[in-house]
Amino acid sequence: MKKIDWEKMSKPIILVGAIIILSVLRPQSFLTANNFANVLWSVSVIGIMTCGTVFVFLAGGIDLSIGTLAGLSAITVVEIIDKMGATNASVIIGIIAALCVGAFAGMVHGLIITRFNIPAFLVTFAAQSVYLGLSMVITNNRIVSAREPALFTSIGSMKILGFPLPIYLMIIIALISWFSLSRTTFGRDIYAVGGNPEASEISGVHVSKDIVLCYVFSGLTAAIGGIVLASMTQQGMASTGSGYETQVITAAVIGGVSLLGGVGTVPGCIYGVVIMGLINNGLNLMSVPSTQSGLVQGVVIIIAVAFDALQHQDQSRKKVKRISEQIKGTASS
Amino acid sequence: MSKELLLEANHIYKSFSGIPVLHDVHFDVRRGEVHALMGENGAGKSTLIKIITGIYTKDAGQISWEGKPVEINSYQDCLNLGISCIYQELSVIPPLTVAQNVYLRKEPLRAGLIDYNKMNSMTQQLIDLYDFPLKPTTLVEDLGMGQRQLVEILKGLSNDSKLLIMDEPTSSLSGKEAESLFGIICKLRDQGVSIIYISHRLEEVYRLSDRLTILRDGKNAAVLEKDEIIPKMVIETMIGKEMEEVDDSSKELRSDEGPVCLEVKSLTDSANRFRNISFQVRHGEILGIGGLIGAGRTEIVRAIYGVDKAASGEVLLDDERLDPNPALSISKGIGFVPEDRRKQGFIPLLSTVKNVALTNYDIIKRTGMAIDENDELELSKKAIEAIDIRPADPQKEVGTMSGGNQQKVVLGKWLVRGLKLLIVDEPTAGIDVGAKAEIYSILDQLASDGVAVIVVSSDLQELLRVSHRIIVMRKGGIVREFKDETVTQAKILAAMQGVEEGEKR
Amino acid sequence: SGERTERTDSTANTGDTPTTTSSKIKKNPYTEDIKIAYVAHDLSTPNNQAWLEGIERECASWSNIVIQSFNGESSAETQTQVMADVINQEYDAILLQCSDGTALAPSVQQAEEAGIPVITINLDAATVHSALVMAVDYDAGRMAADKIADQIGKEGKVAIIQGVPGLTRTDNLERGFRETIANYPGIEIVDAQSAAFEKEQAITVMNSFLQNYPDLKAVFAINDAMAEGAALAAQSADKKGQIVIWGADGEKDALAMIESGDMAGTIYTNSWDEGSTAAKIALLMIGSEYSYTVLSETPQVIMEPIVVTADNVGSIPEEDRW
Amino acid sequence: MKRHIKQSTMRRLISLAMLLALIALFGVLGGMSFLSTGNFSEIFRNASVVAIVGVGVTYVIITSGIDLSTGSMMALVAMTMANIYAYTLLPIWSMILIGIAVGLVAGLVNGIIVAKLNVPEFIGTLATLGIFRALTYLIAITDANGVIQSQPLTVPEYTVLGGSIGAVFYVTVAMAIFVIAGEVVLKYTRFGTNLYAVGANKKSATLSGIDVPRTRMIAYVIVGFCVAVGSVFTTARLQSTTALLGSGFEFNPIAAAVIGGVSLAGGSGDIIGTLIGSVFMATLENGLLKLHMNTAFQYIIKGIVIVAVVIFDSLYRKRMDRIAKEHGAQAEEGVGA
Ligand SMILES: Nc1ncnc2c1ncn2[C@@H]1O[C@H](COP(=O)(O)OP(=O)(O)OP(=O)(O)O)[C@@H](O)[C@H]1O
Ligand SMILES: Nc1ncnc2c1ncn2[C@@H]1O[C@H](COP(=O)(O)OP(=O)(O)OP(=O)(O)O)[C@@H](O)[C@H]1O
Ligand SMILES: [Mg+2]
Ligand SMILES: [Mg+2]
Repeated sequence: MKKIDWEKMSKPIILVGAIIILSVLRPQSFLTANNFANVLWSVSVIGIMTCGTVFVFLAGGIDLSIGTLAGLSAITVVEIIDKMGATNASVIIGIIAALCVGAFAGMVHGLIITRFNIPAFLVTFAAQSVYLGLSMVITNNRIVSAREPALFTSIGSMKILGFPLPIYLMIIIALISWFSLSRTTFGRDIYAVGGNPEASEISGVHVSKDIVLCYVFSGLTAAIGGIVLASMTQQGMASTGSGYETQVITAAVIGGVSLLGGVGTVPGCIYGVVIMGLINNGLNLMSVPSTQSGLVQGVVIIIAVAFDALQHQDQSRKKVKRISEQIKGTASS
Repeated sequence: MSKELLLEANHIYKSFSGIPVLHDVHFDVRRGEVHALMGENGAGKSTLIKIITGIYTKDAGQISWEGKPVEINSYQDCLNLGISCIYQELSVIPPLTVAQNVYLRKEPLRAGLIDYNKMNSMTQQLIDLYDFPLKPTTLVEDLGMGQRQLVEILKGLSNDSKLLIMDEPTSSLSGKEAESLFGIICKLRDQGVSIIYISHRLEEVYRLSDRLTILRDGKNAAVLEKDEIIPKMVIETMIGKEMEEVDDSSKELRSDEGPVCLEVKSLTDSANRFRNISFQVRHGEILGIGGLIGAGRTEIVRAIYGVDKAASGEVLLDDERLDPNPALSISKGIGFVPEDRRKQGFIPLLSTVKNVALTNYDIIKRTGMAIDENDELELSKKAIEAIDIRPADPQKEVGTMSGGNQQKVVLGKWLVRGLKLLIVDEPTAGIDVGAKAEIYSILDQLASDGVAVIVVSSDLQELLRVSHRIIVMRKGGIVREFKDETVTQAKILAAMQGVEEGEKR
Repeated sequence: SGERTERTDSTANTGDTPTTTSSKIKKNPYTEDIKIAYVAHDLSTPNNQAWLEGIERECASWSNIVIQSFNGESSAETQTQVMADVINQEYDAILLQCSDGTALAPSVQQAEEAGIPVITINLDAATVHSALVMAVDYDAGRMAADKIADQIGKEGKVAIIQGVPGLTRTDNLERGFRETIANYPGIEIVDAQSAAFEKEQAITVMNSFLQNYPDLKAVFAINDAMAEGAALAAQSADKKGQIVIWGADGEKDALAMIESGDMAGTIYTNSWDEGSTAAKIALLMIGSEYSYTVLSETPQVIMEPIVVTADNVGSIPEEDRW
Repeated sequence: MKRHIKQSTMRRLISLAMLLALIALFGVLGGMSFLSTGNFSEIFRNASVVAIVGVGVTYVIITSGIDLSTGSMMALVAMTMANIYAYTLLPIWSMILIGIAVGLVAGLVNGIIVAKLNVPEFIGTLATLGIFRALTYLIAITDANGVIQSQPLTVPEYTVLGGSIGAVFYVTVAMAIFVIAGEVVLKYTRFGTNLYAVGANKKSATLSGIDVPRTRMIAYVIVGFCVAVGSVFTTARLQSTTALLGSGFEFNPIAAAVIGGVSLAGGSGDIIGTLIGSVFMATLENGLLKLHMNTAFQYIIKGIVIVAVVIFDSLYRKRMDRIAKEHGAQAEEGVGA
């Protein structure tokens, strides 16, 4: 008989538990396909960005710039559509330009961090300010709208099989991240770098190069997130994307990613993202006053994470007890 | 000698994630004795010590101190009773100074504030007393492994305890410091202090111990009084098989033969830790590098492998000039086992599979971009088999393995690929006799397969046992080369201390 | 627990006030070099920017006038620090949109005492100062409520999308709305959730409204960005035009959405006008003799809000859409 | 100790030199409006609350933790005091004491969540950021319609704390006291040494007999105390409080500490560094206000200056390290054998 690995089960248990609780509390509105689509849709941008930024976390870094970088990318694409006219060609050029902005910014972060050995926190914190400023300059603090063409607006809202496109984008990016992290040498190197950079270097890992690539990927997904955001809201403005960095870190940490590096998985991140979506959805469906949502959110997060942490301790403790009792049993007999 | 029991541990059980590590272990210590605790890597010695010192909680069993049952829940409880411990994995704090480390939690205070002058001078006194090459105000992060171990020893000694536990205190020490430690141990014993001594260096154990407990697979295997200690029997009880005795007081060295593999030409360090170093290693040859702590051996091999950049000089591999960096070195067939395995050797959170795979991705099968996980697993099984890593579970996180087995993982990952040159720095620090013998025969085997091997070691016996040729370093330069002659430990020691060259301290 | 009455509340001469009360120096604002500070609540929002543009337009013809804008980053603490700096630099007038009328009061008073006239925009500071130019929030809420009631036939479920709770201006809007809706017994306010002024969050909030209240009749969003978000959500749930969605501010995207039938209405204020009005008053104050000391209360200039629906949206000319 | 004092003083001097360079730059660009006494006292005043809270935050960061809840905690403390002020007749000093007690309790809550429940610091304090803010809303003073009101705190005995003696504001005096006391505790008490040990390596700290959870908890409680004091001075300056007080504040002390050389990985840094970081940020922000440029450019320049300064710092430090190592190696030779 195969034994159940309780340590691995704690996350699914919390997830299923949350779904059951919400279904009981709000049977009509929660348990519908439409609502699930909404939950996933509302966290899809966070999900996309988390799946990219998790590379940075795993390598032991942090990226605070993704929020305003997403904003800058959103503005890039809508500005190009605005200036070049609402044609499909300008959408494609805009998207490519936005992706370049994201990747280039990520590369700059990575190079500064590794070349000069500067804390990632500071570099990306400063970059956050730079991108906000750039966005303000480009837009002159105005909203740039892009309500056309359909090719652009459908990115954020087109439905396939009842689910909006951003959900599929999130899934695709999650699969790419999952594959590269768990099955390629690059991914393995990232875990090693985050777990022990010095030993990795000695083991022949190109630590600096890998770290730069992580930031590039993070910047790239920030840009994708920004494009999706722009399409969802059919506009871009300087404050687009602000605050996303905190949500992304929260989702990742709920999903078991350690900010010290080396620990975490993509499925974990998706779990974190979904849990955040469920909490918000639950708060909305139960009409919790907005002033009190922080309280509920905070308490639920602490309980979920602490349960996860204690689960690990508890399980090993219980197992130990069981086995030592067995041992004692055999010893006395 | 008084037979009064100071510490008694009975029926101790402990398991980690379901795997029993200690099983009904009994252990006691008398007042004023040196009690050696022996056993293979992973036998459970360190675990027993951590239970006694309150770091781990036992699953079952009792501990009594001076005849009374006690519950020890933290190291602080233990200090309060009068027990202190020198841990195998060292408990030094890198960003603090030597003095701060030694007096951590017992800093001398003046008007409630730490009196640094007093603390430093107290530390200096201790250092002078034991003649250790340390300064109170150096940051521990600037020290090499050997010096860190000395700091850990000072930290334990400064407690004035009734029972002092030493878990492999000499694993990174060279002869001189180890000797002065032995002096201290004898002095303490004479003062009535009890000592639990754990070491894989057998001659130390035979020399020092009044009594000896052997653990095997987490169970008591034997308790021997001083007059019952017979080396051959001890080893057999420990590892459960026979070992041939080797006489290693002297050795006949080889003369040069075979083509040159590595040539180092006037290598000089940017921070002046070594200067103008030139030597050669031939295919099929094992070159030993000896020297005192801080002689600069580690720095040289790091520079050859390419972890650090040398300021000037050349490194040639098979007559090809290298501008070494680790990735390049690996691809050229160089392997490297670093001195500080915890920090530099492996990724603690990853399993044996992934640690072994890290340096071997070039030889693991792929489908498209995806790593073939079966091939990866096979490779790690090969490594486990090649060097007998225990437990033989390829998925176990290396960070939770016993010290000796961690070292085997670090070495094992090089044994599964073809090498031209293997550099090992303190290869057997913390490794049990059985495994040591295995490692020596692995090195011999590599050499006879034509691999060039460089062994840096502070253990003279080891140096004599494995080397075909020996160079001795002192203060960043090569002072002596032994080849084609009969050397003894005494000769090497003399060279290390600079006596032979007529150099006076 | 009784209100504390014994304690004399006095804003006078405390922490922030320097001991010297400089007498007002009269300048000719159209000939002498003057500099005017615009301290915004959050410059990255469209109406703060529109105010700035209005101010700049008003002064554009005079090269002697320098306009400097400062971003309050939505924080009363930051605005207080900026105010201290602006006062130190002896600006000639300050145009201020308070993040918080009470918290900025000491700074406003300090500026006035230093002879710098302060013209607040949209939210009063809790101390007497030169002038307040405002769009009536409370009344705007009332107007929206009446119009929505009309449009849904005076009965049905209504929900509110709130801004960041605790910001006085938007709370006033909500208060006006709720008080008026209370007059219609057939209308029930079923829910109120914050989307923090963000369009994208409003989509999520609106989705959950649609999920929870399938028979929802109308949504009142406290600003246009959120109303636009709600409209997008309704659109993608195939309920375009079926739910009466209202916003407030009157920015150009919202007007366009009213034209396209996505939104039902908004309360329009001409923010450019509001900015230039404030600038006009500032120039007036700089050139005038009298100081705040003669005032018993702050003079107010009220920008009349215009209720915009599909019927009259065409009457707002392109050049007045900010 | 000599070498290391020298090395660390050298680093200190570098950061100070950069601060002075920044001041000189702004002095040239901004002229007397920047270089006046009044402006400097203003800069210090703006840096003060950040530095006061920074003392606690630095402790927490040294233990390799982080505290993201300081902004909300500040609001909670202020709103508690506002309630006492509005609904009771308790004297001002007891109102402040209760505020401080609330800060201590809030800090303790963080400590328990992080050190006892083993919730990662980042997520634990992010959760309490939401919780403290929600509690603030809960106790916020509202009008009859339930609309949240900002609450004046205008009694002179209280608002005097927002004032100054001469050019030095009281809050700056408080900052000086906190920084000095904080540095002394860090460098000259066992608790301070324990903080470094915990941050450098929790396992080694445990093996050295340090009660790691307790040390971490105390660090968080100290943050609570610092925040409460910061809250008093902030509200005394604003002469009121709102439910939104301190939104976004939490990043300021962290950024100041990191700019001042405190490593987020734990085990290094000190209070003087955080002080320099706070003053640096305040100077930068203040100076940028005087350059008469578009707000957008201020953001860009702010970011670029921060990166430029840390790059310079890093390059210079590398050089100094190498020089020190060379000297060190030569000095060691005498001890070697
Ligand atoms: N924290 C831990 N988690 C899981 N397993 C552990 C842990 N610590 C030790 N073990 C396991 O317990 C066993 C005994 O380890 P221990 O460190 O006591 O051995 P040891 O006798 O000290 O060996 P060595 O001579 O190599 O130091 C090993 O198999 C090891 O893998
Ligand atoms: N990380 C480090 N930072 C600064 N100095 C170091 C460092 N590691 C070693 N040193 C110094 O460099 C010198 C040479 O050390 P090295 O480790 O090469 O000597 P070794 O002969 O290998 O001795 P051992 O390894 O036994 O300590 C010593 O003086 C040591 O203090
Ligand atoms: Mg051990
Ligand atoms: Mg060495």
